[in-house]
Formats: sequence, C-alpha cells, structure tokens
Amino acid sequence: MILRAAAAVFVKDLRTEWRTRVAINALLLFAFSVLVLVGYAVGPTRLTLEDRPVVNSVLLWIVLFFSAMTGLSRSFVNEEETGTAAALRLSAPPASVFLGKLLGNLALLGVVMAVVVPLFLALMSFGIAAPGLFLAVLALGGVGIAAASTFIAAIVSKTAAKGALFAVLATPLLLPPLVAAVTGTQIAATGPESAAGLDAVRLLFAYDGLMVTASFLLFDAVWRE
Amino acid sequence: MILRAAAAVFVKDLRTEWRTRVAINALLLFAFSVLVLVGYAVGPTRLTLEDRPVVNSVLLWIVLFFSAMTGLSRSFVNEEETGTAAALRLSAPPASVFLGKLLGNLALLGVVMAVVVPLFLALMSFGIAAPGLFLAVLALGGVGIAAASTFIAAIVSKTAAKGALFAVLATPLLLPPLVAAVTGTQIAATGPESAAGLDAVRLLFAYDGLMVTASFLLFDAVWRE
Amino acid sequence: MQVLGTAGKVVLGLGMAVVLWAAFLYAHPAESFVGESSRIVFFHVPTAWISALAFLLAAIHSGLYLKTRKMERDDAAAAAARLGILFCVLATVTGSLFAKVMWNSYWNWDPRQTSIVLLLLVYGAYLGLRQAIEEPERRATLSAAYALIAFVSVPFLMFAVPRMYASLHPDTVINARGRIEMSPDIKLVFFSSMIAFTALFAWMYALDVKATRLVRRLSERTGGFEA
Amino acid sequence: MRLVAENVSRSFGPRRVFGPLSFATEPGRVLGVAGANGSGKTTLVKVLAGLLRPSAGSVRLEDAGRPGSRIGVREAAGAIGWCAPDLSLYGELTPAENLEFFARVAGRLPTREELEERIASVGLDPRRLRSIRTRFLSTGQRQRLKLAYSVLSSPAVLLLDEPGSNLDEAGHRAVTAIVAEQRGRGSVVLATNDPAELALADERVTL
Amino acid sequence: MRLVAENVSRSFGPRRVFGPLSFATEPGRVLGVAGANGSGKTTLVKVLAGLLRPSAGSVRLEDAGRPGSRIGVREAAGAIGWCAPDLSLYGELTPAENLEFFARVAGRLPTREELEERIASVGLDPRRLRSIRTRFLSTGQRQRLKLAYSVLSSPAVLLLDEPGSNLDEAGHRAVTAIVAEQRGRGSVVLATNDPAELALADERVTL
Ligand code: HEM
Ligand SMILES: Nc1ncnc2c1ncn2[C@@H]1O[C@H](COP(=O)(O)OP(=O)(O)OP(=O)(O)O)[C@@H](O)[C@H]1O
Ligand SMILES: Nc1ncnc2c1ncn2[C@@H]1O[C@H](COP(=O)(O)OP(=O)(O)OP(=O)(O)O)[C@@H](O)[C@H]1O
Ligand SMILES: [Mg+2]
Ligand SMILES: [Mg+2]
Repeated sequence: MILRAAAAVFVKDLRTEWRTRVAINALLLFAFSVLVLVGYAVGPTRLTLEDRPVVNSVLLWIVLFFSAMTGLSRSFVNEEETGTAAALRLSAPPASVFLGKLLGNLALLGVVMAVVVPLFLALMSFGIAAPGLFLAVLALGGVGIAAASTFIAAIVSKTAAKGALFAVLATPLLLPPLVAAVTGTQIAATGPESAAGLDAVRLLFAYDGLMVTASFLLFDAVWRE
Repeated sequence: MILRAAAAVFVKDLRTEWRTRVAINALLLFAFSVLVLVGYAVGPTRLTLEDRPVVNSVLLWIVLFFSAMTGLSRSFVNEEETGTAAALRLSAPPASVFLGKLLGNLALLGVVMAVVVPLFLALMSFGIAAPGLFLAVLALGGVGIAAASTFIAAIVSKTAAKGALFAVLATPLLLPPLVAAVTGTQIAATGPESAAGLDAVRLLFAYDGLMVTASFLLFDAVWRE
Repeated sequence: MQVLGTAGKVVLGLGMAVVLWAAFLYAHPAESFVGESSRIVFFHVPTAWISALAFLLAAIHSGLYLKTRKMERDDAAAAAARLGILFCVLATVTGSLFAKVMWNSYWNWDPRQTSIVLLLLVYGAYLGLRQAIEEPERRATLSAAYALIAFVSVPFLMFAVPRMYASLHPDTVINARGRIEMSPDIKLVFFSSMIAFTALFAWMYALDVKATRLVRRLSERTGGFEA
Repeated sequence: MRLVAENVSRSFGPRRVFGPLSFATEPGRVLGVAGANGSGKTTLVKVLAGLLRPSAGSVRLEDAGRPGSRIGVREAAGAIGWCAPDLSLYGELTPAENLEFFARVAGRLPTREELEERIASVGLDPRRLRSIRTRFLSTGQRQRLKLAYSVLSSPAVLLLDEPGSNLDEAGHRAVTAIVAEQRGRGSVVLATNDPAELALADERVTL
Repeated sequence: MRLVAENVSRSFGPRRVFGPLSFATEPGRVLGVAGANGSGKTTLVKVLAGLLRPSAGSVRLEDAGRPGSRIGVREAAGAIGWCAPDLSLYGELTPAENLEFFARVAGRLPTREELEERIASVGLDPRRLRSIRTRFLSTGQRQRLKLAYSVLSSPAVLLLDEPGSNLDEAGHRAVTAIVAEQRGRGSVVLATNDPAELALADERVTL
C-alpha cells in the first residue's frame, strides 16, 4: 500500500515535470553546454598527463553536484511553495511521500549521470582504467547524494524563512559522499582496482545505508511539522 | 525618476532577500561545498607547479559561474511564481524594473565573490602576481555575468520551465566573458600586467557594454509580454 | 504557389552537379594540404558561410518581429535558425573530417571547433526556448529577444574568443593580409560552389518558411495548447 | 466519529488569536464558526485539521461508539476532509488527474466514471475539462474542484473554510448539497463570512 | 478618461472565452460584468488591464476631453487600478511597505501618515499590522490590502474583479465606499458573482 502510494507520488511528479517541458532536452543541452565550457577552458591537452585524473574527477563531480543542487530540492520546495503540501499531508502516508520523492530524485540524477558521464569521458578524453569500480562509485555516490538531498529538501521546504539553517545542515551532509566519490573516481581512472578503491566504495556504501535509513526514520517528524 | 524607481525595486528585493535569505544561503552553501570539495580533492600541493594557475583559474570561475546559475534567476522567477509580476507591471516603468534587478544581481554576485575569492585564494595557496588586473577581471566578469543572467531570467520567468531553461539559455551566452575572465585570471596569476592581460580586459569591457545596452533595449518587449 | 519553378529547379540541379564534378575532377589539389584533402574546402567553407548567413537572417527577422509584430517574421526567424543549425552541423562534420586528415584527430578542442559548437548551442537553446512556450505571441516575442541578445554574443564567439587561444585553423577570408593564396582553378570552383550553395540555401529557406507558416496556420485553426 | 477540542487556543508569538475553546462536533450536525476578518477562523480550522499545532489544549477524534477513545488528528489521514483558501491542488494536472492522485495515495483506485461523477457533482463539466490543466481553471471552477477533493475520502469530519468564495449561484447550491450529503455521513465544521452560508449551521462558535 | 473596448474577444487555443464585445466606460459610472463561473469575467478584466492580449479587437484609453485620442492600455501605467484574485502583493513586506513600494515605483514618496491612512481606509488597523508580514495576514485582511493597492495611484479607471471575496460585512462596506469614491474620480469596471455587489453597477455586460 505504501509502495503503491509512493508510485503515485512518483508518477505525479514525473507528469508535472513532463508538462512544464523541463524535460530531457533541456537537461541534455545544459549538460552539454557545461561540458563545452569546461572542455574549452581546461581542454584535454592543456594539462600535464599526471594531473589529468585529479582535475577531471573533481570537475565531473562538481558538474554532478551542481545538477543535484539545482534539481533535487525542487520537488519538495515546490509542494510547499505552491501550497499543495497541506493536501498531500492530509491524504498520503508520510513514508510514501518520502519514497516517492526519493525515487524521483534518483531517476533525475540517473538521467543526468547517463547523459553527463559518457559525454564527459568522451569530450575530455578521460580514460577509466577500472570501469567496475567507476560504475560502483557512480551508483553509490548517486544514491547518497539523492538520499541526502531529498531529506535536506524536506527540511528546507519547512524553513524557507530560516534558510541559514539549511546551509549549515546541508554542507556537512553532502561532503562525505562527494569526497569519497572523487577519491574513488581518481583511483578508478589511474589504476586497477585496489584496496584504496575498495575503501572508497565501502565508505560510500556505509554512508548510503545510514543516510537512507536515518532519513526514512526522521522524515515523519520533519514532514508532520 | 527611473533611477528612483529602480532604487525602490532594488531595496524591495534586498529586503525580501534579507527576510528569507534563500538566495544568498543557497549560493554560499553551494560555493562553500565546492570549495571544500576542490580543496580536499585537488589541494594546493597535488598539482604540478606549471598547471596550478590554469587549473585554479578555471576552478575559480566554474564556482562563480555555477553560483550565478543557482542564484541569479531567482528575483525574476519569484515575481512570476508568486504572482507579483502583474502588479509590478501595472505600476513600475519597465526600465526601472530591469535596472533594479540588475543592481540586485550585481550585489548578490558581489557578495558571493567577496566570500568565495579570498577563501579560494587562501585554500588553494593561489598567488596573484598582478592584483590590479585580477580585480579588473573580477569586476568586469561579474558585470557581464550579471547583465546576461538578468536578461535571461526575465525571459525564462515567462515560460513554464523556468529554472531548467535558465541554465540552458544562459550558458552559451556566458561563455565569452567566462573564457576571457579565465584567461585574464591566468595572466594575472603568472606575470605582471601584459598586453594579453589588457586584451582580456578590453574584451570583457566590450562584452559588458554591448550586453548591458542590448538587454536594456530588449527588456521592454520581454517584460510587457 | 510554388517556391521555385521547374526551370529554376533544373538550373539549380545542373549547377550543383557541375560544382560537384568540378570539385572532385576539375580543380587541382592545393599545395600545403595533405593528399586530396583540400577538395573538402569546396563544401566546408560554403556550409560555414551559409550557417553564418542563416543566423544573420534569424537575427534580422527577430528584430523585425519585435518591430512589426507580424507572425510571418517569427516563422522566418525560426526557419532560419533551424537551417542555420543544419548547415552548422555540416560545417562541423566536414571540418572534423578535414581535421582527421590534417591534424590527425577528429576533435582536439581547437578554438575554431569549439566556437562553432558554441554557436550550435546558442541556437539549440533558441529552439529549446521555442519548444518550451505554448502561446504563439509569447513564443515569438521571447524567442526574438533571445535571438537578438544571442546575436550580440556571436561575434565574440566567432572572432574574439578563438583568438585568445592559439589555433591551428587557417585564417579566414576576413584576415589581416587581405587575400589568401588560391590557384585560379581552385578559386573558380570555390566561388562557383559558394554561389551554388547559397542558391540551394535560398530555395530550402523559402520552402521552410512556407512550411512553417502552413503548420502555424493549421495549429491556429485546430488550436491545442490547452492540455 | 466526533472531533473533540478541549481548551484549544493558538497564539502567534505573543498574540493570542483565539481560545481557549472547548467543543465537539456531532455526526449529522453542522458546527458554524463565525467572526470578523482576522478573528481566527482559518487558524482554528487548521488546528482542527492537524495542520497547525495548538498552543495549548488538545484536539482529538473520538469513536462515536466508544466515548473517551482518542485518535490524534495528525494520525487520522482520511478521516478529515478539508477545503480552505490555503488549499491548493496540482496546477499542472487536469482536474481528473488531481482527484485520481489523491485517491491513489489514500489507497484507492477510482475508475474513470467515478472521477467524472465526482467532478460533475460540484457542477463542473467533466467532458469539457478533460484536457485542461487545473491552473487554467477560473477561480470559481477551481473552488468547486477543491470542494470535490474535500469529500473524496468520504471523511467522518468535513472542515469547510469559506467554501462559497468566488462561487456563482449554482456553486452556492453545490455547497449546500455537499453539506447536506455530509450530514448523512458525519459532521461538518463550517467557517465563513457569508451570513447565508452560516445559516446552514446547527450550532455556532463565534470568535 | 474613458476605457474603450472595440470588438474585443479572447480565445485560448480554439476555444473562444468571450466576445466580440464593444463598450466604453464613462467617468462617474460603474460598468458591471456578470456571468457564471468560468464565463470569462476575469479574462475580460485582464484584457482591459493590458495584462492579457486580446485575440482580436482593441482596448484603448481615450481622453474624455478629446474623443478619438488613443493610448494603448499597455502604455498607460498608473491610469488603471486593478484588484483581482490573481493579484498578489509581496508576502515578505509589511502592508505599509507594500503600499510604499508601489507608490515609489510610480514616482511618489508617500509619508507614513498617508500610508497608514490608506490602510485604515479599508478597515485595517495600521498600528496592529505595523510589523506583520503580508503573507501572515488572513485572507480577508489581504483582500482589503489589495483594495487599498488598487486605488493607490488614484486611477482614472478602476478594475475590480470579485472585490468582495472573503470579506466580512465591514469589508463589503469598504468596497461600496471605494466604488463611491472612484465615481468622483473616474470609472469603475466591476466583475463579480455576488448579486449584492452587482447592484452597484449602472450598466451591465453579461458574458
Ligand atoms: C571540426 C573542425 C572545423 C570546423 C568546425 C571548422 C569551421 C570553419 C569555419 C566556421 C569556417 C569559416 C570561417 C570564416 O570564414 O569565418 C572555416 C573556414 C575554413 N576552414 Fe575550417 N573548420 C574545421 C576544420 C578545418 C580544417 C582541419 C582545415 C584545414 C586544415 C580547415 C580549413 C578551412 C579553410 C581553408 C577555411 C576557409 C578560410 C577562408 O575563409 O578563407 N578547417 N572553417
Ligand atoms: N491560460 C488559459 N488557458 C486555457 N484556458 C483558460 C486560460 N485562462 C482561462 N481559461 C479558461 O477560460 C474560461 C474563463 O475563465 P475566467 O477566469 O475568465 O472565468 P470567470 O468568469 O472569471 O470565472 P469565475 O467566476 O470562476 O472567476 C475558463 O473556462 C478557463 O478554463
Ligand atoms: N503564521 C502567522 N504568523 C503571525 N500571525 C498570523 C499567522 N497566521 C495568522 N496570523 C494572524 O492571525 C489572525 C487570524 O488569522 P485567520 O486567517 O485565522 O483569520 P480569519 O478569521 O480566517 O480571517 P478571514 O475572515 O479574513 O479569513 C490574523 O490577524 C493574522 O494576522
Ligand atoms: Mg480565513
Ligand atoms: Mg474570475
């Protein structure tokens, strides 16, 4: 029942997104523009060979992080701003709201990654030595970012007036997975799977598990407020 | 009279922003996270000496650019979303609306720069050899970004997609000043003021002049729509 | 009403055929180029020139739309931007092939390559904007304003920014020395090709404007931006 | 079910808006809430709906058969229907999609006929509105849709805050019909500035 | 000044909402706009305000002394006052700050007394609302503030779309007073669902 309701929330958000025509092509164009900007300024040939994996990994996650920041808070903030949150609160079980929004954010981030990552690799001639590790880092990093931003978005939407709180809350929450993901990506780019790479994956995994569980449990209190 | 009305718009936006602190917090949060991420992953010592000015200049402007993308569309989009645009349209001369919003965006970007730039220079041990050139590039780059973003925000606020479209429309337009600013920053970092540095300043100046004039002239049509 | 009569079509077709023949079989390969690769100039440059022409047309019609508020102007601007993108892609592809032969890589972030991609992005964004607005008058006004502001930044993308980085790309027609070196036969084919492609573009453009207008009239009649 | 308020009051900062008040709704009866603009009607209704915490006192649902049983209003999704100026439906969905969504998250799967019947029951034409998004509806049409939403889950308690605002005569009749229907199912709290609407009430709380 | 509409109509997509209509307002007179929910009253008023383009026909302001003179409504900022459900003031500003802002952008510098007088004229208590943000006002208080905004620039033409919605009795009297005051200054267009309000009109357009 919770799952069905979560699916309804997910479908509703998808539909709204589709109707306002934000849609895929805007996202595509945007990702592409940013990559061209980065490529233009850094270019694959303008750096010494040894620095490339470091710089490229950071740039990749900055782009992903930026997309997350712009897109992922919208769905909750929108419910509050347009005043639909009250109706949702009266009608839907809180767990289903959280799951639905998390699903939506995962889908959004998934699409962004599916577009940005291959383009980035191709345009920057960024070679990956350990694709398995790279994919694991992407997936786990994505889940972590999505879970944390969903929860933070729920809090922000309530404290629109006291946004300062949000800044303080969000920064430490999002940094661990980002740093781990960047490290993991650097390792994946340079060498075969190694102990350090596994460490990054393990860290991300632990973070994801904790974050999803904690935010699921805490969501009720935030949402009902 | 136009100037007085523009000042009123500016003060109103400032007051609203002060009471909610949404835009400034989002901006600072984002800038701060990226700085920490970059500092951690790239660090001042992880790059070879020759790459540092290139990479640091690019990273600095990427942070500023993304901050602009997050914050600068808010003021117009908000007027449309909360439904206050109609009253503003009936009461205020269009030119004053544009000037007021441009001023607001300049102030916002100025605050972000005032926070991000010193932090970035300190965190990355990024030395600047020609501070005069550097400040000129920052100021002119900021004006160019603010002018183009203000105008694009006005366009985007009239569409259903808003946020997503903003980044798509603004990115290609912002590339010329960004590229010039990155180049200028690199020159300022490495050597004393040179002909190439002046070229960058001149280009930025020309872009700013054209962009401010053109958007001022075209604004009427967009705002009345 | 027909855009181009039968005679016109025959002339255009024959002209294109002659240019094709001359490009591959009449002109000699230019010196300083690898192998036969210089022949691609006969297609590469006209497509680049036409995309610039198309974007200029888009800007002009956009300005006229804002002045006259005639929807026909909007149709013309949209058609010009679409065709501009098409020819811009062709210039990029031919340039890319050229680059593979001359510089040994399809894509190497040469400033010339990047700036043309940026042009593609600007006008891609223009089409994206059009698609995002349902109401015709609003779409026309906003996209005209964007086209004009974008056109302000185009000279920077085309001329100023590429100069900030060293480029391998040959100088353009508008260069410091006035004229570049071309042997007479190449010159003849080159300019014939320019004329033929421009005529081709003029025909395509007229067709596209007409089609756009018809589609708009049709949608005005059946409506349909409610849902 | 009865909605029971005990010594409920609400303040914003130092300013007390209303209370302390004690009352209970009875199945089949309409409790009117009256008072001038700014007297606290909307605030009271929100407290009753569980959307706003009372500053003091408590609100609970009580099973009619078992006096003394208590269900917190915040936990009683589905038992309470709410229509108020602060209520917004999804602007990008059509009227039918809105109703369908709210039915689904509450665990039901309405058929198309059911949805169209609901829409027709508040005097909207379901066929003409089939493809129009809710944000394009007129104020009065939107108000009618909100009324349809409020009774969607056949609530035990229906909270109506200015249900007749921006409605034409047919719209006012639809409100009367909804109130009459709800009498057969549970209770109504009716906060309004309109004397004609207030006449529907059996009891009255004046703020 | 007279507001002259000539063969005005408006469609959304294929659906014509109203028109073609021709009429003019006369100084000192009230033109009522009647019609059921969804009949196009709000759309008509927006077209008259220059906020929405007519699909056909034209709307212009005509100097009363010089018949035939034409000023496009879109260029006539200040000559038109508008109060409608779609109008929003700034939620983060106080009522006085809102009025002050709109006076300033129109080129005037009101004193504090003037502002408080305006606020009091629609039955709000300026002292009690001095530090409260507009988004915390009750629906009816907000509606009153919107009425105060609409006559802020002493407009030649006042467009009122459902001015009485969510108002209590004192509020309705304030609307009547505003209409009476405007008669001495120019003309009124009054679109409403409320028969009592419609009775204020001298002429009537029914959609
Ligand atoms: C993807 C790669 C390329 C792109 C996007 C590109 C783009 C362009 C553009 C836009 C022009 C017109 C410039 C103007 O007149 O302002 C042009 C002209 C030209 N290009 Fe390229 N180009 C590419 C690669 C190349 C390569 C590899 C060569 C040969 C080495 C080449 C040779 C030329 C020549 C000879 C002209 C004519 C110059 C003139 O105007 O006289 N291009 N190209
Ligand atoms: N942007 C739009 N797109 C499509 N249809 C619209 C749009 N705006 C309004 N409509 C339709 O136009 C009709 C008239 O709406 P309008 O708001 O003018 O009615 P009204 O007479 O003011 O009604 P009410 O008494 O409910 O306020 C409605 O059926 C509405 O669905
Ligand atoms: N969040 C809030 N913060 C501060 N004051 C508030 C808040 N919400 C409401 N108020 C104040 O509480 C009072 C009561 O508001 P409420 O909306 O309940 O009135 P109401 O009786 O519904 O009036 P109306 O008839 O105009 O709808 C108002 O004076 C309002 O200013
Ligand atoms: Mg109320
Ligand atoms: Mg209306």
